[in-house]
Order: sequence, then structure tokens, then C-alpha cells
Amino acid sequence: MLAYIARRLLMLIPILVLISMVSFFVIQLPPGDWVSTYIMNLRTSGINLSDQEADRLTAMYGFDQPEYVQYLKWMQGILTKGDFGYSFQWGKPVNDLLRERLPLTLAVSIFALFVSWLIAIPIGIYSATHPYSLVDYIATFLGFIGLATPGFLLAYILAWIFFRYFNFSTMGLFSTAFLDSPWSWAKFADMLKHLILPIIIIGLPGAGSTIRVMRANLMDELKKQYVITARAKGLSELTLLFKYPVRLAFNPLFSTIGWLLPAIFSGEVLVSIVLSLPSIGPLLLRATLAQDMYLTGSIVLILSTLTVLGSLISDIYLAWSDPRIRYEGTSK
Amino acid sequence: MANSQDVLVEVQDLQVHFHLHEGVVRAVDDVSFTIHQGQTLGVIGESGSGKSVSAQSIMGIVPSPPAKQIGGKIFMHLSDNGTGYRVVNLSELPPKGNEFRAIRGKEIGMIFQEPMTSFSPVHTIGDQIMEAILLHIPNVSKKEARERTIEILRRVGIPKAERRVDNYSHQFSGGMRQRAMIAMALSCNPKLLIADEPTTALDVTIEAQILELLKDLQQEFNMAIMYISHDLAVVGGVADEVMVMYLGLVMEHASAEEVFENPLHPYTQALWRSIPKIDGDLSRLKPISGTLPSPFAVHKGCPFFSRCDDRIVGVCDMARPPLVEVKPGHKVRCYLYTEQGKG
Amino acid sequence: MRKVRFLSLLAVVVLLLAACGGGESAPAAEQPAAVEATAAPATGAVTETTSTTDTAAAAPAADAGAKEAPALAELVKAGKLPPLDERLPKEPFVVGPGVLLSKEDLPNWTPGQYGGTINTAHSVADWAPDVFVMLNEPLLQAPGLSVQDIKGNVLKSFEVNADNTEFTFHLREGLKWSDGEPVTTADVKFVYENVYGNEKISPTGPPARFRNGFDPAGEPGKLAITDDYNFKMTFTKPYGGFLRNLTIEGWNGYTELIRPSHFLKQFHADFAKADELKALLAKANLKDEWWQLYTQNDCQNWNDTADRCIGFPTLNPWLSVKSQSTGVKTFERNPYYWKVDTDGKQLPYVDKIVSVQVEDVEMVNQRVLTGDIDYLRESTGLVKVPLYKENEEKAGFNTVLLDMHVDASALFLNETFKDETWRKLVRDIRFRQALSMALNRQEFIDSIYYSFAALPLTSVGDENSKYDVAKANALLDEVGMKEKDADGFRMGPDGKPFAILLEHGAHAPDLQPSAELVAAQLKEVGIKVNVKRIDSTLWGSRNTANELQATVFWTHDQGWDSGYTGGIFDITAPDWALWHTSNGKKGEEPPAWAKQAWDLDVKRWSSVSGSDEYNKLKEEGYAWSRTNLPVIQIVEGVKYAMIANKKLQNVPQAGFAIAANFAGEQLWYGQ
Amino acid sequence: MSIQEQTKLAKGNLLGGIPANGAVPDTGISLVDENKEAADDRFYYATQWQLIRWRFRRHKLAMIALTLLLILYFLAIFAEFFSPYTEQTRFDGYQQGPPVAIHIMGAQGLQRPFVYGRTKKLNQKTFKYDFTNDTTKVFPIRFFVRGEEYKFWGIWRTNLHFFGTGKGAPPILLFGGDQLGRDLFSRTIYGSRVSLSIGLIGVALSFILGIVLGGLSGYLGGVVDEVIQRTIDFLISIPQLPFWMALSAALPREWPVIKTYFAITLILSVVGWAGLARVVRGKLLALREEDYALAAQAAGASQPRIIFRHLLPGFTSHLIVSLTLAIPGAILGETALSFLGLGMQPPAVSWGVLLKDAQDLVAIAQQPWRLIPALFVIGAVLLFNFVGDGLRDAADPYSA
Repeated sequence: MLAYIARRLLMLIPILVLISMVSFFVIQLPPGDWVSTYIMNLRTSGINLSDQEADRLTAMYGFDQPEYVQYLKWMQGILTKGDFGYSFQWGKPVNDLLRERLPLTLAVSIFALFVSWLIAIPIGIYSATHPYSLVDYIATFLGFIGLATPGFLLAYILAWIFFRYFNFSTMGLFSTAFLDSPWSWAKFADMLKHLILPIIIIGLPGAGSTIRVMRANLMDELKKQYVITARAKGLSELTLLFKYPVRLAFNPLFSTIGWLLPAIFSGEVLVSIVLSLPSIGPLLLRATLAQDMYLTGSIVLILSTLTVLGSLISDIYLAWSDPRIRYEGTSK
Repeated sequence: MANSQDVLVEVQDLQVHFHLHEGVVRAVDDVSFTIHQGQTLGVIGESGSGKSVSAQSIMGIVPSPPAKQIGGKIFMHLSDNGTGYRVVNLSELPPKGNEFRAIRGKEIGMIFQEPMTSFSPVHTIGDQIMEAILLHIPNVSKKEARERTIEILRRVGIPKAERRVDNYSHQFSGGMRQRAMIAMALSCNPKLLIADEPTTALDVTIEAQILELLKDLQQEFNMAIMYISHDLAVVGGVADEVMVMYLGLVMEHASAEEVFENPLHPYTQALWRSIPKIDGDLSRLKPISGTLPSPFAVHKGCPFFSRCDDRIVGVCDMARPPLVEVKPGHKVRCYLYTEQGKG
Repeated sequence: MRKVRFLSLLAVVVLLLAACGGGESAPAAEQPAAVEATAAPATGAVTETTSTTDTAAAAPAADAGAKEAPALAELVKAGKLPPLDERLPKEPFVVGPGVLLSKEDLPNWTPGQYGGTINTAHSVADWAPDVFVMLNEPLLQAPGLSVQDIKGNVLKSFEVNADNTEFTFHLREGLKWSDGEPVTTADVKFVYENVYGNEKISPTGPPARFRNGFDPAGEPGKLAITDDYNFKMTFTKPYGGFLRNLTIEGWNGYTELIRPSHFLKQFHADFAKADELKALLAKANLKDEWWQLYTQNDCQNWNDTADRCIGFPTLNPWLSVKSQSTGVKTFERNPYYWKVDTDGKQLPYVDKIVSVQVEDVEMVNQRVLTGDIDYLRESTGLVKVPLYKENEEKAGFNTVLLDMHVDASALFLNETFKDETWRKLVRDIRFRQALSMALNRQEFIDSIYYSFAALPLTSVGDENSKYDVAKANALLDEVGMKEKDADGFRMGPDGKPFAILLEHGAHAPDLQPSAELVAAQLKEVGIKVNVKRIDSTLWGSRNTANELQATVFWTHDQGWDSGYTGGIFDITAPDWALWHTSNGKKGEEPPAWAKQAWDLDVKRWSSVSGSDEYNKLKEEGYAWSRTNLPVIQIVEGVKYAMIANKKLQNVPQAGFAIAANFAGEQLWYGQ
Repeated sequence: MSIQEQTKLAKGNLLGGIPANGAVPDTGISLVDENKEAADDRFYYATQWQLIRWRFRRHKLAMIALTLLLILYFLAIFAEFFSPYTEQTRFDGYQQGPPVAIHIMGAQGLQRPFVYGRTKKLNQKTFKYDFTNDTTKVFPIRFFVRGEEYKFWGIWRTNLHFFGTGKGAPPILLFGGDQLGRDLFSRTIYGSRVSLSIGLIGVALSFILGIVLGGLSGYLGGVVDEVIQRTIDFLISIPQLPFWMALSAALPREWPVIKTYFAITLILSVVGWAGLARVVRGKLLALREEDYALAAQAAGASQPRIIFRHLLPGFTSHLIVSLTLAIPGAILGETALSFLGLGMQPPAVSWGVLLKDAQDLVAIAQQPWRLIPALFVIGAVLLFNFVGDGLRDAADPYSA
């Protein structure tokens, strides 16, 4: 087991290197660079910079160097100083931006996951143990609706409803009154009020698919012989359900926990854009559009690393939970 | 009729129906039998004959829905502290209730056809056996339960049981798994062991070992066995009494000897003929003609009518033949042994 | 509601202060509960204000005496700030009727009261355009966006010699940076000699506006410092347009010529102490590229809303301060601001501007509808007007329809696109005329601008903007596109299938429907147009690389009446523009009619804006555009919806919407 | 000789005493029509897929969903015929107009369904458009009407439409008009063509890759497994957003929008196989230890045969669930990309493009008909899920 983990950790290194390269170079495939984007943005606002000014900016930010030199410098900064570089678009170090936004993003994502599981797993279990019942039909239908409605559309419609019936602006993290006030309980409560909607919308598709997956897995497991064996032992239905099939039905869920991050993240991008949450998603989209390469590269690198680690954790969990995999090496 | 003192389970007029999309399957139709203490009842039948459902009814684990017990009673004679005994109607107990659960696994153990999947793949064998012990035997510590588990594993012939107890099912071979299964079923000294085709999935030498083991254990634990099989030969080897079932009906019920030496029902005879004999020539081998009718079919007469060699048109297809006691202890459901048939 | 109470609170506090002679120090915002009880009766004491009648008299008598914001008065009392007369220049800029906005646009200017916060929103990363314009202070000024009647702004005044070559400027004596340091000609000298003159920071020297004839290749003007408050710029050729170039035109700010040298010197190798500079470089992960350090720490006017410029000394009405929340920009009044109203009260009236970052412009509108936005221009949409109107009573705002400072979409056909057949065709004026006549502009006005736009009579003219399919067809037949394919599309003059690839960006919401409508309407005269939306950056780089065959974009200078001349070629003939900017070294030599445009520009730039000569040249420019049709303007005079809190005073009723931002320091909250 | 010995030997010769009945499990449950010998035979010899088909037919919701999906696809295939106008036809005066009401009560009482012409006027107070019906003249709705000319499948020129008001008559806009006065109903039908087909190709390719590579990885193990697994880790962990942007900029610019989009869909499906491959591998790891795989191996079956013939059917139901989730996933993905401005763009018409048009508070608040295309998206995704559910139940051999 330890050897397995060690081997997997070792395998991480080439993957992360590859990811860092891809995240740096692929985003620079489209023509132009940050300076041209910047100049374009100024032009949109009516400010015309001269070509000389453009050349000056290009040289000043080091865009005239070959890309691999830029890459190596960036990597060196990350590895030696934990410095992810500088965001041209925001005019500050990438680290500052990440520090501002990563906690909120992770909090929202994890909360959304938590909420979606909290809703979906009991429903999934109930649906599987009471298939074709009224509750099952309702739960399945709601799960499908959660899956079928584009999150951004839902965000718009709910935002409208919140305005129409509560005169509440769902946009952003705070109400106007708290925008520029220091942290207080009232401000915190206000933030929570604003987070309810995004967490629900981000968690909804996840809840929909979790209900489905849980129901399908558990129904498969419930038909297995070992359930009948356990029942023949005289176990109570609840003990039986949770000790055996539920645990096994969780496995496919846990095995995908690593990829939930990118999935939740991509949902988060859209919803955060609509609801203007200061999270990582909109930051990445803007950075990519503006070719703010160190920022884009850093976000992609961090997300990818989290995902790789997530799937590593899933694998370790699976290996730990399933003796057939745990003893894979020994039984052969 | 046997002395009521040694009656363990008495099944009276059991009727179980499966309500399916396509119609109703009369899986068990008017079945009555008695299991005596320390004795073995063999139940024989093809797929869909209702033999497993009968056993599951005793155990209270019939999949419901779609199954539904329509009628009948299942009495279990339970001894109270070794002195008296009380009789419980199992079919009246809620199958998921505490009372039934206290019987299930404690008074009745069950082993199944597929040793491959009968154990949870993610729990150790020992854990799963201990669970039954902890559940049913009062005031037993974990350590004692473990020791008892090792003991019983050793008893069923698992070598190095003290180490194997921590193994997972995939680390056991098929035969070993079935031994472990038996160990689990016996872990609480049940009065009745239901063996639902326990050797079907095993090869012949292992099968023989398992059968031998069951016989030994039966003596040792003084328990009754309900042995279910589609294999006449195997049942012949273990049973004291044999019950032949066909499409939910009991066709013949007699002592093992009677069934083998003097099979009365054309179906039993046909089954007997389809098995090669050591001294007989192979030309006498004869499969049963026709195929099993649809389980949804409602048979006005004898369900075996369409495949029967001795059928009497106008009698057998008109009404269901009654189960008649031809001689003491030998019951058969066939018009050949009734007034109508003889006439 | 909230605002009413806040204002009445302020009134009460002011009253109290006046009564106690300033003995008590209780910042209004911090103890709302304590004062609330007395708020209600106090409100009654304040004179009723009606927005239509003469509101000058409405200013409460109580704070008439106070010349500065209460919060600043507190600081002065606490000794943390010098008194007002030490903070104001000797001759402050006086704002009154017709000063920041013309009397036509804002007929009833009123002096205001202090207080309140303007809540707004921005959607660009680290860049709040609405606030940027509010903050911006050019060197010279004229009402609105006008360049007709130029006066001093940051610079107190100026004189021009007869042949428009020598410009004498006078700084405001006593003018101070927001950190209290005086503004002197040292700051001018620093910018001109140590920034523009330093080849590390500015490899190409001073920008075009400081060169003869606003020509990037022109000879730079010469700076002569007279004393602390007076300096001269001299050019070798007449450059009357120099003055315009120091106004708001092009969104210029004072940073073009004046920057806080006392602050910037620490990053500049010519001034900084070697070891201190070294430490700063090390902190910024730089070796000895001090010019990078310098640029990272220098803020030009368009950086004023950027987070990194928090704390940078400015001359703006509000200062960028660190915000309490991520994605929010906060601006507080500049205690050293140098403008006063006619009563001598220091501007700005409004305490604070808070702009929240939005990711999706659509949702700004939700915030508008809930009344959470007090002022919005950049992110509004004409299409939303019915929604604004429906909710303005409930949410307490006004929807003001003003003019847009750019002319919305125009169809650009690239005359230097690398395709011989295309070039020959598009350079034929008849082709351009045909396309112009094939456009049913009324449909654009109805569908895209909800009738808030007009036909482009100035730039395209009556004849060419009249929808006339028959004439368009006839012209197309004439230019050799008579043959049609099976689908009814015209073949090119070379007999091959003909299609225009129209690529447009997403800079504005009207570009995409305009492009679609152009394609659909041109199909009716047999011209095949393939429309493709591309990323805005990609659009920019393709434009620069002369790779766009056709596009829709806006034409820019409606606001500054520079007409449809030279600048047009940047998009409609990049190779000609390149030839021009490179003095004929690169690109392709344009035909005579195109060169005329630049000639006109040069002449106009040498004349003084607002002069008769200037205005004549301006008209000539439009005439040139109508004759030559370098770009097919689709509509003119598009309106812009502006959202303003109902209580905001001095909101213009006409003119350019963006001019209202520009005059932000005179906005104030009434009852 | 005892009976026991006899029978033991007998069993050695012949496994089982009674001819076993096909693959019917010993639960006493099987599924056939009543009293039909022929049906019985058919049942016993039915292949797995036939069984799935029969079971699927019993799933009412899934059958309804499948029927509706087929109708949607049918409409999409014959979009030009079923939509009264082309997707680009503009109607002056119908910009942002609500759906045209269909009347049956005219001046002369009940008559065949008809529409009125109408005029549009900007209300100077509310700044909304007021639409007034011109009730003086009625325009009956006709089927198989001659209307606007179009090229069917880009091949045949015709002007036959399923329904409409005929050439020159005021239009019938069932779902109202968009900003430029185009018929939203026609646009929805045209859009379904792109939206419903776009996922299929990518999903199909992803699936083939996922099953093959996941299969090899799970069954072969060792170095192959390691390499494929790490490739999967890599592919899964990279956010797709930047890739879309890079690719959409790097593809040839002359390509029309749809071609570009298809190209990107294909390229991304090469990335999309990873998730499925992981699942396939996991399932195979569990299954390859099972007896039947070992048995097949012992019988000398080739490796690929074991994987695809013996092991894959073991989790068909799981694959089907994944598949039915992947196709609607692609439909939703298209709308999400359009929302970000990275997917389909006008003048191409897809549901994503129409949804992007409707992402407007004005639409939600004042012109709700512009949200109708969203109902199609949600509906199509739901239908795919229902069909998938039905398939899952049908493919499960133990389902009742």
C-alpha cells in the first residue's frame, strides 16, 4: 500500500511538469499577447496608444523573450519562491489574486459538493430502496431537472425571481450597504445570504447526477447475493443497507471525487459569471481572454494539480476500500 | 405422522405469488411439509418449481415486492431454555421485524448457491461471520466472537483458520468460500440449516467434500437440514425425506428410499430416467419431453400434463389432481393413483 | 430611504457642529443610532427642494458657511489636515453654471451639499471606466467634451503666439498633490525630461501629442521652464491643435505632462539612492531593470482606478483607497482637490464612489432595478430601457437618454486587403456606394437602436444613405458583377464566386446584430457576406496585420468633431495608414483622395480649435467623407441610456452621456 | 451399490439431471406472453439485445421519451419543410414581438384558424413596443402551403412548407420574434439540427476510444495500464476552457462557424474519452477476476475476445447510463460555450445561440417567449435521460 502510494506520488512529477508546460504554452496559441489585448481594451475605451508605446510595453514586460525563457523563469519563481508571477491585467502579483479568490472558490465548491451530497445521497438511497414509488419518481424527476437546466439560465431566472419578489440583488458577494464596510457579523450574514443561491445552483447538477448514480449503483448492489446472505444472518435492514450495499455503492462516487473539482469548477465559472462572484472561474476566463499568461498558467496549474491530487486520493481510497485492489499485488 | 416433539418446522398450505408486469406467477401453490429435528428434507425441482421460494418463505427473505404470500402458515417450534418449547407462526411475523430477525441466522441458517458472491467483497470473512455471532449470542465480547469464528472455521475445514479469518472472500477458492458460508450459517448453532443448491456451482470432488461435511455437521450439531437441489442424485445422498416440486406444486413427497425405489409420479419417474445408472445402458436414458410451460400459464389440470407420458386426456387436463397419501408417508399428486385415474 | 436618512444625519451633524462651535467631534457615519432620534425633526428644518425650480436657494442655510466636507473639517480640527485655505490653490478652479457642462446640457446648475456615496459598477478587470472618466482631469478644459472654447483646468491658463508655435502655460500657485506636496514645474520637467527623455522608460521619446502636427514622426516640442509655476512649449511648425491635445480629447489627463516627481524619483535611477533602489528592485524580483520598477510604480491617468495605484499622489477629485471587499473599488474625496463651487465650497460634493466588479453586464441591470446603483452609463443598454422605465419609480432612479460619444456601427471594407480582385472592386467608389445604398438603415434604427438613432447624413450624406436597391443593383452591374450563380449571388468581376468575409469582435452589443443585418441586407442585392464573430483581441491583431477583409466597428470621434478623416484608415486601409505613420517607409502608398484626409488633418491640427478656420476644416472633413465614402457609416446620433439616482443633482438633460461622468465632481445628493 | 454412489458417478458423466432451461435465473420469474408456445421459444433463444429491446418497450416513460426524441430529430432533419420560414427571414414590425395569436373566432363566428396582421409602435412612456392587431382582414393558416423558397438539404429548390399563411400574408410566429424580427419557431427548429447532432459524433468517438483504451488498460494491466492511466490523469486534470479558446483561434479562419465547431467537438472528444476509460478500467479490474473471465481464458479465448465478448457485457448498463448522460452533456455544453462566447456564434443558429439571445433580463421580465428555446434544451436533455433510464433498466438482466 505504501509502495503503491509512493509510486503514484512519483508518477505525479512528470504529469505536473507536462501540465505546467501545456498550461503555459497552449494558452499562448492564439495570435497576439497581453500587450495587444491591453491596447485593444484601451482602444475600446477610446484611448489610442501608439505603436511605439506598444513596443515599449512589449519589451518592458519581457514579451520579446522566447517563450521557453519566459516559461523557465516562471517555473523557477514557483519552485524556488512560490511566486506564481505577475498578472498584467490586474497589475499585481498572481499570488495576491489567488489569495483573494481561491479560498472563496474552494469554499463555494466544497459547500456546493457537500450540499449536493447531503441532498442527493439520502434521496438516492431512498429511491433505490423504494424504486418506482412516488417519492422515487419525484426525486428522479427533480434530479433530471437539475441535470437538464443550464446553470447560467437558472441563475438568471432565480436572480430575476429574487429581484421581483424580494427586491434582493443576488449579484456579487455583498449588498451595496456592506460593499465598503469592514468585516462584521452583519456583513458576514449578508455574504452568506448572497452565497445561498450560487451554492444551490452550482450544486444542483451535481445533486442530479449523484441521485442517479447512487440510485443505479445501489440498485445494482441490492440485487447481489451478499445482501441476501447478510439478511439471512438476521441483520436489521438499516444496518444491512449501510454496512454493505451503500458502502459499495459509494465507491463509484468516491472514485470520481477527483474529477468533481473540474466539473464543479466549470459549473462555477458560469454561475460565478452570472452572479458576479469574485472567484477563480471568472478570473480564469478573463485571464485567458486577455492572454494574461502567468495568471492563466497559474490557475490552470493549480486546478490541474488539485485534480491530480484529488484523483490520487480517490485511487488511494478505492484501493484502501476494495481489498481486491488493495491486494492486487499479493493475490497474483 | 411424526411425534410433535421432534417437529421443527411445519409449513401448511403455503401460497406465494409473484405479481409481475406480465401477470401473476404462482411460485408456490398450496405447499405443506414438515421438517423434523435432526432430519434432512430434500426438495427437488427444476428452475421455477418453487423450491427456493418455499425455503425463502421460511427464512422470510422472499423478495417482496414482487412476491406476496397469499396464504398458508409456517410454524416454527422453538425451544425455550431447553425446557419447554413454543410455536411461532413465522408467516405472521413482519419479515423485517426484530422477532423474525432474532430467528433468522440464530434458529435458521442458510447457505446459497453462489459462494462467489455470497460474501461482501469489502469485508473480511471473519468480520462477516462474527457479525452473526455478535448479533445473536448475548453477552459475547468481540474477542470471544472472533475466537468462536476461528473455531467454527476450523471446524468446517479451513486450514490455518486463525489467519484466514482476516482474509477477504476473493482470497478464498470456491470450495473454501462455501465452507466459510457454512461456517457462517452454523455460527449460532441453528436448529435448521437451509441449503439452497449449495454445491451446484462447485466441481464434483468439492461437492462430495461439502456434502460429507454437511452430514458430519448435522450429526454434531443435531440440526435439521432443508436441502434444495435440482439434482436428484445429490438429494438422494443426503436426504431422509424427499419432496418433488413442479411449477409451485408438490408432486410427490416420501422418504428418500421410497422416492428412489418406488417413484410413483410420472414426473419423478421421468427425472429418474434422465439420470444414467451405473449398471444401466445409456439407451435407457431419456430426457423429459417438451419444455417447461410459461410460469404465467394458469393450468386448469395437472401442470405436468403437456409433458407427461402417462397422461389421461379428459381427466388430467380438466382439474388439478389432489395430493393423495398412497401409503403411509408417501404422498403423490397424480390421477393415476386416484379413483378417477384408475377408472 | 437610506440616503435620505444619511443626508438628514449630515444636516443634523452640521447643525450641531455649527451650534457647538465645533467643540464636539462625532463622525456622522459612525454613530448613526445616537443621532437618529433627532433626525426627523431636523429634516423639517431643511428647506424643501424641488428639482425643476431654481434650486440654488435650496442649499441649507446651516452648511452654507462650511466650505469643506464635514469629515475633512473633523480632520482639520484634529490637526491631521491643514486648514482648507492651505490646501486650496491661490486661484482655485471655480465651478458654476455652464463651466463643466454647457448651459444647454445642464440648464439649472445648482451649488450642492456635501455627502453621500455614488454606487456604481464596472465589468472590466481592474478598470472602472465610469469612475475613470469621473476622476480624470485634463490639463485644459472646455464644457462637456467640447474643444471649442478651451480654458485652463489643472493648468491655470495659457497664451499662444500668433503662428501657433509657442505656448506659455501657468500652473496654479498653491496647487497640491493629494499627499499635500506642492505641484510645481519640477513635476513638468520630470515628465518631459526624465520620463519622455529617458530612453529606457520611453525608447521612442515623447508621445505624438508633443510633436509637430500631432505626428508620431514629428519633431518634439521644446520645454522651457521659466520658474516654479510657468513654463513654455515651443514647436518648429504651427500646432494650434496642441491645445486640444491637452483637453479631454482622447481621454487625456494631466499625467501627460505633470506627475508627482517627489514620489516617482525613488524609482528613477537618475534620482534614487543606489542602495535604496537596489532594495526596491530586489523586492520586486528584478535585477537592475529599474525602468521596469519605475513603470510598475508610475500611474498614468487611465491607471487611476487600478488597484496598484492606490496611494499614488493625484490631482483627481476622488482618490482610490483600499477596499474592504474583493472585487470592489472605493474612492474617497481628495482633501487637496482644487475646484470650488460658486459659493467657495471645495468640491467634490459626494463623499465616496463605490464600484463593484461584475462579471456579466446583464446582472448590473438587476442591481439597477433593485436601486443598488446610483449612477451607471458604461454598462447600460438601449434594449433595457423598457425595463428601466418600468422600475424607475420603485427603485428611485431616472433613465436619461443622452447622446453617445461614438457613432455606433459602421461597415469597414478593407481597401488594402491582400486580394487583387477585391482591392480593385472595393477601391471603386461605385461599389462602396452600391453597398451603402443597399443598406436599409431604417431597419437598423428600428431593430437595433429602438429608433434612438439617425441616418448618417453628416458622414455619408443624403444620397448615399438612401435605401435604393434598384440603384445599388445597377451600380453593382456597372462594376462588373453582373453574373450570378445558381443561388442568386453575384460573381466577382473576375467571374469567380464572390464572398466578403466579415469578421467582427464583441466590443459592443450592437456589433453582432449589425453584422448579421448587413449580411442579410446585402444578400438582397446578391452580395454574399459570411459573418464570423471572433475574439476582440484576435480582431485587434488581425486588424493590425491587415488581415480583416471587412468588419463592423464604431467610428470614434463624433464627440470631438475631428470628422471622418485620417484615423478611418487604421481599419479601412491599414496598409495606407502604415504608409502614412512610417513616412512612406512601410505599407502601401495611398491614392490621392486618401492623402487628402491627412492633409486636412494636418491643417486642422495646426489651427486653433474653435477658430473659424478650424470649423471650416472640420466641415471640409465631413464633405470629404461624404464624397469618398471611405467607410460606410450605418447610423449616427445613437442615444445612450444613463441611470442616475433620482436625488442626484446637476445631472445633464442633454449632450453626451459620458460628459456627465466627466463632470462628476459637481454631482450632489438632494432631498 | 448405494444410491448415493450411483448418483455421484452419474453426475460425473453428465452435469445436472434435467435439461436446463436457457439462461433463466432460478427465481421463478421470466417474461413471456401468455400461453404462446411460439413466444416461449422466441424467449428462450432470444439474444441479449432482443431481450433489452423487449424490456425497453415495456418502459412507458422511456418509450414516450424515445418517441418525442424521434419526433425532434425528424423535425430537425426536415427543418426547412416544417418551419414556416427560413432561420434568417426577417419580418419588419415583428422585432421582439410576442407570439402571433391564432384565432378561430372571426367576424363571421367560428372559422378555420387564422391570424391577423399587426402593427408595431413604440410607446413613448414605457418605451415598450405596442403591437396592435389589424382585425379588418384575416389570414387563414394553411397546411402544405407555398411560401418562402428554400433549398431542401441544400439540394432541391422548393417553396413547400408544412404550414404557414402563404406568401405575402402577415407571418405566423408561433414563438414570437427575435431582435431582428425573425421567427423564433423556425429558428428553434433549425437550431435543433446543429444542437441535436453536434454531440452525437463527439460522444461516439469518445466512447469508442474510452472503451477500447479503458478495456486494454483494465484487462492487460502492467505498463499499458500505467501509461494509459497517467494519460487519463493528465487529460482529466486540464481545464477545457483555455483549450477551447486556443483551438477556436488556431483553426483555419475560412472555415464556416459550424465546421469550426464540429472540428473542436471532435478534438475535444479525443480528450473526452478519459473519464469513460477510467470507469471501464475500474469495472474490468473487478470483473476480470470473476470466474467466467478465467473460464474464457482457460478455454483459450483471445484477450480482445475476452474483453469485448465476455467482460464488456458485464457492465453494459453502466456504459449506457454514461452514454445517455454524455449526449445531453454535449447539448448542455454547447449552450454553455455559447454563453461564454466560445461556441456557436450568429449567424449560425443553434439552441445555444438562441439561449444566449434570451440571456437578457428584458427577455425574462418582459418577453418570456424568448425563453422557449430553453425549454427545448431542457426537454431534449430530459428525454435523453428518460431514454437512458429505460435502457438501463432494460439492459439489466435482473430487472423485473
